[in-house]
Amino acid sequence: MREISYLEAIREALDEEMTRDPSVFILGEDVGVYGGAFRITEGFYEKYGELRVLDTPLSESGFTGAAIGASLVGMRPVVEMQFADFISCAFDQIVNVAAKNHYRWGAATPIVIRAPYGGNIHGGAFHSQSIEGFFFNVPGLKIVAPSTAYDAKGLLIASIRDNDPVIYCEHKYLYRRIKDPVPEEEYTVPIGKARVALEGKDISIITYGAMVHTTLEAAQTLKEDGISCEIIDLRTILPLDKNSIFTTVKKTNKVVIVHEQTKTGGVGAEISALINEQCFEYLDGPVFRVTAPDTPVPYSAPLEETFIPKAEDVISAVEKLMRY
Amino acid sequence: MREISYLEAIREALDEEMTRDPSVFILGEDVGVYGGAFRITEGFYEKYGELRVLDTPLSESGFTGAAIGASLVGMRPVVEMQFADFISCAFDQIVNVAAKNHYRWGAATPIVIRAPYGGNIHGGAFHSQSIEGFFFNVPGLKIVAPSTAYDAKGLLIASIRDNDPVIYCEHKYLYRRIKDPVPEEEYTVPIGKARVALEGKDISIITYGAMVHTTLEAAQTLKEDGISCEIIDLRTILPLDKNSIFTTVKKTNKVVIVHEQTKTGGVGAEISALINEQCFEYLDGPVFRVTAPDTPVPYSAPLEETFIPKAEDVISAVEKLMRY
Amino acid sequence: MLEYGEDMDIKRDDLLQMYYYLRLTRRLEERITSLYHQGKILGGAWTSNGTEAVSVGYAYALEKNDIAATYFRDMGAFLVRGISPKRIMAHYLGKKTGVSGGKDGNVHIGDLNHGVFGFPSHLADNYPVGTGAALAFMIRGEKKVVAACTGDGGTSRGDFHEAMNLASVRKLPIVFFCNNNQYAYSTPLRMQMAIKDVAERALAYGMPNKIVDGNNVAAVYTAAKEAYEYARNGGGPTFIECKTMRMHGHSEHDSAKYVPRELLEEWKKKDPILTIEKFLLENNITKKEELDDIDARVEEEIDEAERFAIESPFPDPEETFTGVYATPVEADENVM
Amino acid sequence: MLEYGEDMDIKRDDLLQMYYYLRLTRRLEERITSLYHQGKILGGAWTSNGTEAVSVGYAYALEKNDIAATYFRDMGAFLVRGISPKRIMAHYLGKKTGVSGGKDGNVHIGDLNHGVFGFPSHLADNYPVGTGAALAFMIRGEKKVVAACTGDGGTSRGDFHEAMNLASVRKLPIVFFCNNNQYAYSTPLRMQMAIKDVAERALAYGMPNKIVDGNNVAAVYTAAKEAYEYARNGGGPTFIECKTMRMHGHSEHDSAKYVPRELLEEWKKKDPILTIEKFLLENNITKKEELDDIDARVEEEIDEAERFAIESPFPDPEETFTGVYATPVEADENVM
Ligand SMILES: Cc1ncc(C[n+]2csc(CCOP(=O)(O)OP(=O)(O)O)c2C)c(N)n1
Ligand SMILES: Cc1ncc(C[n+]2csc(CCOP(=O)(O)OP(=O)(O)O)c2C)c(N)n1
Ligand SMILES: [Mg+2]
Ligand SMILES: [Mg+2]
Repeated sequence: MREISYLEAIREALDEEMTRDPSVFILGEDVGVYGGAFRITEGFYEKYGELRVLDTPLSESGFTGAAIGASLVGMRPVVEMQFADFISCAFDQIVNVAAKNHYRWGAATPIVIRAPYGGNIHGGAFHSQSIEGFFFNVPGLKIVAPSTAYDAKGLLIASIRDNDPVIYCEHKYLYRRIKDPVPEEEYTVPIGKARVALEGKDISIITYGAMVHTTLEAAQTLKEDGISCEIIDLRTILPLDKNSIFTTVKKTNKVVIVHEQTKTGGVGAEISALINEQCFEYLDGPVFRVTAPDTPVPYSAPLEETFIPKAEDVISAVEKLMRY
Repeated sequence: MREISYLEAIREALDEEMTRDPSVFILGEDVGVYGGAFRITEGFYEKYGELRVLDTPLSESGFTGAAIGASLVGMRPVVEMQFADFISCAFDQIVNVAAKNHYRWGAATPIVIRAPYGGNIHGGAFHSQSIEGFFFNVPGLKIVAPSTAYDAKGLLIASIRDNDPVIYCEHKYLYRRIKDPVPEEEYTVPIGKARVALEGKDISIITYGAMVHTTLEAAQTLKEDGISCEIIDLRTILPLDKNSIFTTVKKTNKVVIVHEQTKTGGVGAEISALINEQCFEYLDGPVFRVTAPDTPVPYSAPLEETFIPKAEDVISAVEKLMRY
Repeated sequence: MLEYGEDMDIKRDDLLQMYYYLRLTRRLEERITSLYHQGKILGGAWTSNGTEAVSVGYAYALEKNDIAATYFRDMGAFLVRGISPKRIMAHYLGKKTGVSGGKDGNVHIGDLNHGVFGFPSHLADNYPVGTGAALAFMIRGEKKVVAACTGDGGTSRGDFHEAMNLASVRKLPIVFFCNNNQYAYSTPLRMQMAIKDVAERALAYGMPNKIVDGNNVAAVYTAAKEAYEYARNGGGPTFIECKTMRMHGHSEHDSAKYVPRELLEEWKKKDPILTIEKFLLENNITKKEELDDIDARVEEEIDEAERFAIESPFPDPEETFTGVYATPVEADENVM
Repeated sequence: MLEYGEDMDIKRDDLLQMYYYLRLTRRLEERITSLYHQGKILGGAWTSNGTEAVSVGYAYALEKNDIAATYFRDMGAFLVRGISPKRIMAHYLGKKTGVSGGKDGNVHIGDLNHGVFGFPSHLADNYPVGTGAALAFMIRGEKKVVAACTGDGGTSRGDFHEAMNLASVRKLPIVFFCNNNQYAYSTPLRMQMAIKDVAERALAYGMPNKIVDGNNVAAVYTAAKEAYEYARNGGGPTFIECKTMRMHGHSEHDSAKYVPRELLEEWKKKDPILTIEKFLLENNITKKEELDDIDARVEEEIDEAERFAIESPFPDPEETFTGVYATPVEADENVM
C-alpha cells in the first residue's frame, strides 16, 4: 500500500469529504488563499472556492460560533485553529453552545475543530500546548487524537460524519515526520475505539498522539531486555474506550500511562481512576503515569527536552513497575 | 463564637481586606450600585467608591484581562463573575495570560476570581456548573473551594494576599444555608492545606465544597451502622494537598471520593490516580468516586436531583467498599 | 393620531396578528410570573415586559424558512415562530412535554422545527451562531435570512464584535437586533458604552444601522422587513437598535430600585400594547369588540397551556443520562 | 522637502535618538533573522521590518513610569524602554541570561522593570491587560499612561472590543495603537474588516481616533505624545492607527506570495529609516558622518549582543520545573 504522511492524510480526508459532501466546508484564518499555516488546505481554495474554504477575520470565537450555527442548519463545518492554543479564545462557544446544544434542546451540532497541538517544535508556551485538558471534563464533546497517517485520515472522516462536536487533535510534530500505509479506498476509523498498537504480554502502556511513537521506541528497547509491552493507542480520548483499556489491564495486570499533556488533571488521571475502580483486583502494582510536568511548555531547548516525555522515561517507569 | 453565614463570611473577607489594603479592589457586573447579583458587595459602593467597586460593561474577558493588568502594576483585584458559568468567556485571559505570566516572564499576577458555582438551585445548564474542570489541567493557577463560613473567609483573605492567580469557587447553594463560628479577629486559612472535617478510622471520604455537607450527612447515618468515616475537606483543589490525602489513605486504607463536578476528568480522577501511584500497597479496595454524571446540569427538579450526588449515593459507595 | 400608520404598508390582518402576539406574550409571561411566585416555576423568571414589540416585530417579519437566533427577552419570537404556549409553559414547569423535555428551563427555548436557535445564557453568543446560519445560506445559495437579537449589555461582549465583523466582511444575510431596554441588570447604558445610541456600534463594521421605536411593533416590523429584503438580495447585514424600556426588574427577584421611577412612568405611557391598541382603534382598523375577542382567545390559550403544563408528567429521572450526544459512542458501562 | 518637519516640536537629540532606535531595531532583527537561518534560533522568526517607526515612535513618547502593553512587532518598544540587545539576543537563543531565562522565546519579551508587559501570543490579549494598568493608575490617582498595541488583524478579536469599550466608558489613561501593516498573515485588510480605515473601529466607542503615517517616526511620536498628554490629564483614551506595510513575510518561513509586488515596491520607497535619514540630512539637522557614527555604534552593540548571547549558558534542565508559581505552595512531592 502507498505510504503518505500524517499531514497528507489529513489533507486527503478533507479533500475527499469536501468532494463527497457539499455540506462540508472549512473556515479559519488563512485557510483559503494561503492554504493554511501548515499548508493543509493548499489548493483547496482554487478547487472549492472562497465560500467553502473560507478565510475569516482573526476571531476564533466568532468563527467557531459561526461553524456551530452553520451546523444547525445542515452544514458540516470544519474549523481550523491556526494553532490549537488559540482554541482558548473559542472556549465559551465550544463548552457552552456546541457541547450543550443536544442535551439542552436536542439540536445536533456536527462540527469538527481541527487543533494542531503539541510540543517538541520549539514553539514555547503559546504554540505547543496540549489542549485536551481544557475540554476533557466537558460532557457533550468528543475528542480524538490520531497517531498515524492511517488513523489521521480515518478519524477525520469519521469526525466529519459524526453528529456531535469533535475536537480533532492533530499533533504538529507528526505532520511531516510520520508516514504509513493508507488505502486509496474510502474508510473510516470509528470514534470511541482504541487500537492495539503493539501486542505484548508483560505490561500495558496506554497512550495516544505523538507519545505512541515514543512508547513504541521504548518498547523496542524493553523487548531487547525481555519485557513484552502491549501498547494501546487510544485514538479517541473522549469518550474513552473503556473496554480496550480494561481488556489490556486484565491481560497484563500492569499499566503505565503516557501522555505529553501535563500531569495533574490529565487524561491519564481518568484512565488510572477507571482502572482502579473497575480492575482493582487485576492490578499487580500501581498505575504509573509518564507525562509532562505541571508547567507551561518552556521554550529553550534543554527545558523543552526535559518537558516532553522521552523513551527513557517510559523505560524507567516500565522497569520500575516490572520490579514492583 | 458568633456564627455567620457563608455569604457573610465572603463579604467580611472582602470588606476587611479592602479596608486593610488600598490595592484591593473589586470589579465585575453589577457589583457596585447594585451590590452584586448575590448581594455580596452590598454597601461597598458607598463605602469604597465607584473605582474600587467597579461596575463593568458586560465583558468577562475584558474585565478579567483588566484585572490581570492592574495586578501587574501592584493592585490586588478581585473579579466577580456573576455566575461561575460566565468564566468561560474569560478563559483565554485566565489560562494564557494569568496562568503563564510568572513562568514565562517572572511577572506575578495576584488576582482573585470569585466564581459562584454549583447546582441544586434549579439554575439549569448555564447557572449551575462546577467549573474547576476547566482549569484543573492548567499549571500556574490555584483553585480553592471552601465548604464552611470559616474557610470561606479565611481562604478568601489568603487568596487575596496570595501572589498567584486564584480561582475562588464559592458554592451558591451554601450562601445562605451554611452558618458556622467565625472569629472576629483576623485569620487566614492557608492555600494548599486540606482539613479533616471528621475524624474516623474505617474509611476515608475525600471531598470539597457543598459535598462536604452531603458527606457529613452520610457519615452520620453510617456511624449509626457502625462505620466510622474520616472526611477530608480539600479546601484547595489546585494544587492538591497530597500529604493530607496520603495520610488518611494510610490510616483507613479505603477511599471514596465525592464531588459535584461531573465524573470524567474530574478532580476525583486525579486524586484516585495519585493514591494509586503513591499509596497502592495501602489500599484495601478500589477507590470509588461518587460524582455527578457526565451530562450538562439538567433543569427539571427530578433530573437535577438525579444529577447532584446525594447522601444515599455516598452511603452506598461506602457500604460497597466496606464489603469489598 | 400616532405616527404609527404613516407610510405603513402592513395589512390589517397582520396588524391584528401582531396585536394578538403582543397580548399572548404579555399574558403568558404574566402567568409565568405568577406561577413563579407560587413556587411552581423554579429557579427564576425573566420577562420581556414592556419590550414585547421588539421580538414580536422582528419575528413576524421573517419568512417561514428563516432563522431566529434569540436571546432571553424574545418570548414574542418564540410564539410568533409557532412554538406553542403549551410547550412553553410545560418547559417552564420542567415537564417532559416542554420544549426541552425538562432538560432545560425558563428562557432557554429553542426548536429547529420552528427555526429558532435556543438561547445560551452567555449573552451575545447567538450573534456568531446566527452568523453561521447566514453563512450556510450564502454557501448554499438559499434566499433565507437570519435575525439575531441581544440586549444593550450584550453588545459589549467580544462575540458581538466578532460576529458583526464577520457578517460585514462577508455581506452575510443576517439582521442584528438590539433590544435596547436601557439597562443591563442594574447597569445603565451610560456605564455600558460611551456612545449615545447603540446603533453607533455598527459604524465600526461599515454596517448600515437603523434606530427604531422599540415600542412600536409596526415600526420594528417594517424596519426588519426592509432589512431582511436587503439581506436576502445580497445587500448584507443591518444593525437595528430598538429603543425601549425594561419595565420590570432584571428578573422577578430584582426590585430595580436603581431605575428612576420617572423613567418608568414616562415609558408606561408608551406601552407597546397600549400603543398598537390606540392606533388600531383611532384609525378604525378594528373595533374594541374584536380586540376583546382576541384578548379572550389569549386568556383561553394561556389557561389551557397552564392546565396542560400542570397535568403533564415530569421526565423520568433516568432521562438525566440521555441525550448528551446525538450519536452516542456506546452504552457507557456502569461504574458503580 | 518632507512634511516631516512641519509644525514639529521635537528636539534634535530626540530625532537622533529615534533614528538610533530605528536602526537598532532593524539591525537587531536582521541579525536575529540570520541566526534563525543558521539554525541558532529555533522555532521561528518574526520581525517588524518596515514598520519599526510604529513601536519606536509610540514608545519614545512615553515617560519612564508609563507602561507599554506590547504585541509581537514591537521590538522598537522593547529597545526604547531599555531592554538591552544583549538580553534580547540571549532570549532568542533560549539562554539563561535572556529576558525570560529561557522559559520563553522570540517575540515574547516582557519586563516589569522596564514597564513592558510581555506579549501573550493571543492577539489583542494585551488590550484588556493594558486597560487594567490604566485602571490601576486611575484608582491610585497617578498621572501615568499606558500604550497598548496590536495589529490590524488583532482588532477583529473580541478582546479588542471589550478593552476599547471599558477604556472609553471609564475614560482610562490609555492610548491604543494599531500597527496597520495591511495584512494579518495572508489576510488582507479588506477580508479583515469592511471599513476603509482601522481608525473607524473607534467610532463604536465614542473614542477619539487619529490616523498617522506609520513610516514617519516623528508623526507617530507626535501623535502619541499628544494622546498621552490628553489621557494623562483625564481626557481618556485615543485610538491611533499607524498606516504602514509589512515588508517581509508574516515570519521568515512565509514568502508572502499573496502580497502584490508593486505594493512592496511602493512602500519600499517609504521605508521609515530612509525617511528620517533623508529628513535629517535635507534639513541639515545632522550630517552623514553623525549618522554613520550611530550606525557603527549600532553594529557594535549588535555584535556584542550576539557574542554575549552565544557565550551565555543555557538554563539548567532543572529550571523546567521552577517558577510556575510566584508563591509555591510546597515542594511538590516527586511522584515517579
Ligand atoms: C456573558 C454573560 N455574562 C453575564 C451574564 C449575566 N447576565 C444575565 S442578563 C444580564 C444583563 C443583560 O443586559 P442586556 O444585554 O442589556 O439585556 P437585558 O436583560 O437588558 O434584556 C447579565 C449581566 C450573562 N447572561 N452572560
Ligand atoms: C487569537 C490569535 N489567533 C491566531 C493567532 C495566529 N497569528 C499570529 S500572527 C497572526 C496575524 C496577525 O495579524 P495582525 O494582527 O495584522 O498583526 P501583524 O502580524 O500583521 O503585525 C495570526 C493569525 C494569534 N496569534 N492569536
Ligand atoms: Mg438591556
Ligand atoms: Mg497586520
